[in-house]
Amino acid sequence: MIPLNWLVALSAIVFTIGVVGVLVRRNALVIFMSVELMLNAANLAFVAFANHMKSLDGQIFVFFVMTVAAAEVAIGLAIIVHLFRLRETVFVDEIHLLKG
Amino acid sequence: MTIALFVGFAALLVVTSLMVILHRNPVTSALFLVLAFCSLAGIYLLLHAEFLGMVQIVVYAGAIMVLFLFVIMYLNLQHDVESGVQIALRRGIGWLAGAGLLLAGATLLGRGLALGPAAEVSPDQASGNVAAIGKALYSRYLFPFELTSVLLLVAMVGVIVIARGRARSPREDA
Amino acid sequence: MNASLLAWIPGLPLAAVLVNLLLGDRLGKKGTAWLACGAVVAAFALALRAVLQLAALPEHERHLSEVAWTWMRVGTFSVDVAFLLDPLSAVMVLVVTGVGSLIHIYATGYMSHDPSFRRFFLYLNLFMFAMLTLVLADNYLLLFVGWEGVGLCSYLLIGFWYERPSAAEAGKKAFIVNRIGDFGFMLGAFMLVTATGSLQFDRVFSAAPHVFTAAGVTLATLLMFLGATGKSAQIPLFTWLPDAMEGPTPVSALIHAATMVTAGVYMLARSHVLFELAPATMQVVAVIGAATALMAATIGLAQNDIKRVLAYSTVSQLGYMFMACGVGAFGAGIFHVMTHAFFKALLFLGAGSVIHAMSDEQYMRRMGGLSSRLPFTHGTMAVATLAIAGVPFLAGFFSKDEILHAAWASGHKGIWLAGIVGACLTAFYMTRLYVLTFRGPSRLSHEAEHHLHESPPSMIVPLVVLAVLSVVGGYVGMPFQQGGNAFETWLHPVLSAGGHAAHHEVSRGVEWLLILLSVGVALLGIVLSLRSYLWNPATATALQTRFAGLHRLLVNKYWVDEVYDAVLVRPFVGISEWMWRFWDAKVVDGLVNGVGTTLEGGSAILKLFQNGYVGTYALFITLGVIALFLHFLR
Amino acid sequence: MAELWSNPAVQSLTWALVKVLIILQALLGAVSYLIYAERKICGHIQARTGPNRVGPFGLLQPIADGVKLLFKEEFIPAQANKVIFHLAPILAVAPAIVTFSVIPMGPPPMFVVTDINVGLLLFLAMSSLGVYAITLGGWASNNKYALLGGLRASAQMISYELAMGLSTIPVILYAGTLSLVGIVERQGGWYHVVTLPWSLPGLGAELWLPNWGIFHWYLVIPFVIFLITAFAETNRAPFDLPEAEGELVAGFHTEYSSMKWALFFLGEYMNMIVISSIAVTLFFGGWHGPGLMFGTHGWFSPGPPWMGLVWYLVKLGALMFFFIWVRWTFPRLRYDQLMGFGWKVLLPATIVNVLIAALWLYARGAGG
Repeated sequence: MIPLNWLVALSAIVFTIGVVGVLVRRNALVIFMSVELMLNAANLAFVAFANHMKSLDGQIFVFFVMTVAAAEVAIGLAIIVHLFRLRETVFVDEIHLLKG
Repeated sequence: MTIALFVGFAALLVVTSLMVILHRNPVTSALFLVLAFCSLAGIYLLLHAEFLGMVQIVVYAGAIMVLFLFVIMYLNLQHDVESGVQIALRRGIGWLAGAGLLLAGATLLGRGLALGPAAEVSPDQASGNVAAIGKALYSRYLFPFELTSVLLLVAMVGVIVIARGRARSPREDA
Repeated sequence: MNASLLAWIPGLPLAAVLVNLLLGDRLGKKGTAWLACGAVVAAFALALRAVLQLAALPEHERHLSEVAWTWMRVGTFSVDVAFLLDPLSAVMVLVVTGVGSLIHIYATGYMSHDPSFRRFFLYLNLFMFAMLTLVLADNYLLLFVGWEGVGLCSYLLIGFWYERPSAAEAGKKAFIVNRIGDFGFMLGAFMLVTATGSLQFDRVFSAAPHVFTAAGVTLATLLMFLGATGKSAQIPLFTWLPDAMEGPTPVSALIHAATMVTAGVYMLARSHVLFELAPATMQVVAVIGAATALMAATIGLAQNDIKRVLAYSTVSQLGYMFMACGVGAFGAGIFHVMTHAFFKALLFLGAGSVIHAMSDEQYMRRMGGLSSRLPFTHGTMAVATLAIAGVPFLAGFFSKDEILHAAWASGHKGIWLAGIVGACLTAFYMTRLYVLTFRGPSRLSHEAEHHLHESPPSMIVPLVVLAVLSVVGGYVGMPFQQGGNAFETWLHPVLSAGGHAAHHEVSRGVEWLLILLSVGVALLGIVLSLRSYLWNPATATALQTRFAGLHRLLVNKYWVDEVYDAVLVRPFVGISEWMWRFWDAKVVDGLVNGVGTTLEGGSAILKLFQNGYVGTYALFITLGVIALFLHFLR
Repeated sequence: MAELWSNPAVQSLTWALVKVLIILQALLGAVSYLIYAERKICGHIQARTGPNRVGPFGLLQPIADGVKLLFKEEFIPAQANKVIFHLAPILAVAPAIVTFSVIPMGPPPMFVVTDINVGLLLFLAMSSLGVYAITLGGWASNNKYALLGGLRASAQMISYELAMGLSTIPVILYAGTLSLVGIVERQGGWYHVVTLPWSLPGLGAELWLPNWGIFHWYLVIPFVIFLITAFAETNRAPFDLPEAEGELVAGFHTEYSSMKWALFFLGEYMNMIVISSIAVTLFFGGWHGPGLMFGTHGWFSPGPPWMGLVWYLVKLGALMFFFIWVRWTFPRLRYDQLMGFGWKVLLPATIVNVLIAALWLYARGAGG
């Protein structure tokens, strides 16, 4: 039996790594991957708690998260490809379209 | 045995995750991410979530990451150039923020996270949880489950529309 | 018994307005004329039918009402769009649609050369709709809708020739002065709602004696009377009416003689239950009416613009009506409204005919000797002059006599005196108008002489009809009838509702005396006028030089406009100027600009964070999460 | 030492290791001779003899090939991504070997390495990982033909994976489990196909068949689709677009040589073995022998456990032969035809089939 604290801590570490990845990298694709890492960290926490509570709800949630992630990745990558066609770059610090 | 395996997978997960964000080459990052997902699948197996473990590999490693690789190759990305004062500053801030987040999380976890005792009741977990998950999905979670199909449809349409770009009128072609 | 179709009476003119708007110029002049006149004539027919239905009912059941729909419902308070036909509104609706039809027909001739023919009839029909809504309304709110509607139409029609600055100014003046009165009326209506919880006439009147204090009802009625002074051009709000002569003559006839200005009188008669609860207000009404009658009559003596004389005469006659209401003789007031509608419309239309013939010349000093050239106009105008002067057996005689009798009978001898003097003056200035226009030597310019022509049949026919009405219209209210005169009897179910209408019996002898006196006074005024202007024109000039100061006073209308300008308008403009330059420009704008500047400054700082880079945003999200964690750790 | 041995965990671990070693060796041998078989069959299809110089009937040819490959010069393109270039061939082999851990080659526990409750999912997961080898190999070579081959491969394999996964679902519905051992066990016994209208003398009128998947009518189309997608997943003709010689030189492994090239080859043939094993497991009753039964009289083949291994190998061999046969008889598809076929024909067909199977099983379950 794996202690719950370990699992949650592992989840937190992986999540933080994802956050740092979003913050320090400038390649949109890598940032996107870091987001996936964060999602998976959350999934890990879900599964850990599901196991801990002997309930399937957590696993179901992970299932939904995976579905959403799949949809999100498809759309996100399409956007990145489109962006690359327009701007010839995937570096987020060369793109500041969010500025009003 | 379980603990040992867990520690091994956990170490692999942390190291590969770190490599994802540290490596300059996006392809390598993606491959490390695949590895991270696989080790995560291993942890899922240890947690008696066999179905999720396999789906993790099929969906994340087999589909999502292939898509990533596909895009990276399509855009023909090479090593990221990461130099200059501004980027260094950003990295510094980013790592600091990450450290702060981890520290705060650790304090939160260490201080007062009431995890409580494990529940006594055990749903049918021994005989593999595929059937149990299926039953839950098609009964209690039927509506969200059906909604995900709509979501996927929308995503599909969205991707096609975005990736196609502006539709050309016949006159432009002529 | 089938429905009386009350809603269609105002509805038909409105429909005509809509059709006119939708079809636009496609109708052509002829189509527009047919549409407009047809709608009003049909409304008259409907009104006639409804009134006949009403008359067929027993005396105390003469009360037709129709609810079109519920307009609004707020808690227990609700207002319906509902129409009411009782003897009082029957008189009004017949006068409005009848005289209105004639004037519409007249206007097709009068306005035939105007480029904005269609717009004119659009406004005219809109006016008919508003006025009919006003008189048929079942509650004060709907009445107010009509009230405002006629005000709006009055504005539109006075300023009909908006290219003329004077017309635009007059339109604005009418609107603003009316608004002041309307404000009073609204406050009065608010008081009614607050006290009685309803605006429906029946409920207000039945509740009023029980819920109102003496002071409360006095204040409410005074406020409503303020509204009436605005609409019916009484002191202090009469100044707009003479200026309103800038509008086309049919408008003057319709709005400023026959219908709209009588709205105040109608409202008073409608609310007589309330006014009878407030004797103080009645005093005020009587005094103001008498004062207006006298004042306007004196101004009328010295005016040289044919329409202006008529305008002041209208103000004066309206004063008589209020005088009647003030002494409690609401029936006499309404009677005068009716007769006045006939002869004053006739006078205006006749004047319009003259003006038309003279190629838009309104100045009486440039007329004279037109009797032979404009025979029909002359004849009808003569009848009208005699009628308004109070010559026996014409319409004006009966109604005016009724009012004077009521004033005497109620014991207001001062009021009666003012009335009798006013009657003399009326006879004098009307005769003056007649003489200057139709008698004596011709003072026409060569140009005008050349173009002089009698008006077309479409204008003459209404004149003749109105002339007949001016002669016979008074007989419904002939005195000495068995059991009171017919008109009073007809109105009795409505006006007796309050219960204690003031009726002081006067002996036959005194009554005869009063009649003889008023006849004598009228004849005196006519003779004096004839002497001064026809038989010995030098007298007039002599009088002018002799009483130069008085003459100046009268020509300048007691400088009322100037006084208003100095006392009210200038200070108001001054305050507004200060409000603009200091309060608005400095304080309000300063506040707004200050907010803007502050925001701009703040934004300039915040803008640094909104640099458009995803990474920055992600960093701030992370910092937010850390802050959240720290909050939980606290 | 004995104490350690008495620990059941150590026991099972040891057994597993032994099995793994045996399977690894067997697989390597099998692949070698599969290549030999391919060359032989190819030769005979093309009316020639194939390799026949090294050893009797050329039986030693695989060994000679292996030695040759080991000693060939290893060439790495200058601009290649070295790490990934080395990694790709390993990735080609590893998933196939992993899948073997769950394939029942005979009755458990002897002939099964491990039986997990999501065995079929593991197979699908591993086959989805197979994409990486080709894609990465193609990309890391820094060669446009290789890259094109890699991109084609990833698109092709993702597309056909869907149809493959969906085509196994009727079997899962039929078996009610994801465990491969469970699926095979479900296929034991007899299956009442039809009652003949006439009675055979002394046998009765009832025709029974072994309870294999393929003998159930609603599993026939899934089997056909599975087979087609199997060709695509293993990049075999007629779906060998990623390495189409005519257009892309050799596709993703253009730049590979020596042992790395051999590893790709090894991976391809191992994948063939794996996918054929899965087909045997899902549709052909795994270790169960064939049989036929009329009424109560019939011929069947229970046999000892090792007979199960034999039956399994026989079925596997037949499928392998089929693979090779197809390769040398069918022309290659055009790329758009390939994608169109996958998305517009196979995918809808499998979905409809899932529906049909589910309804049929539901109706039968409700009836009985």
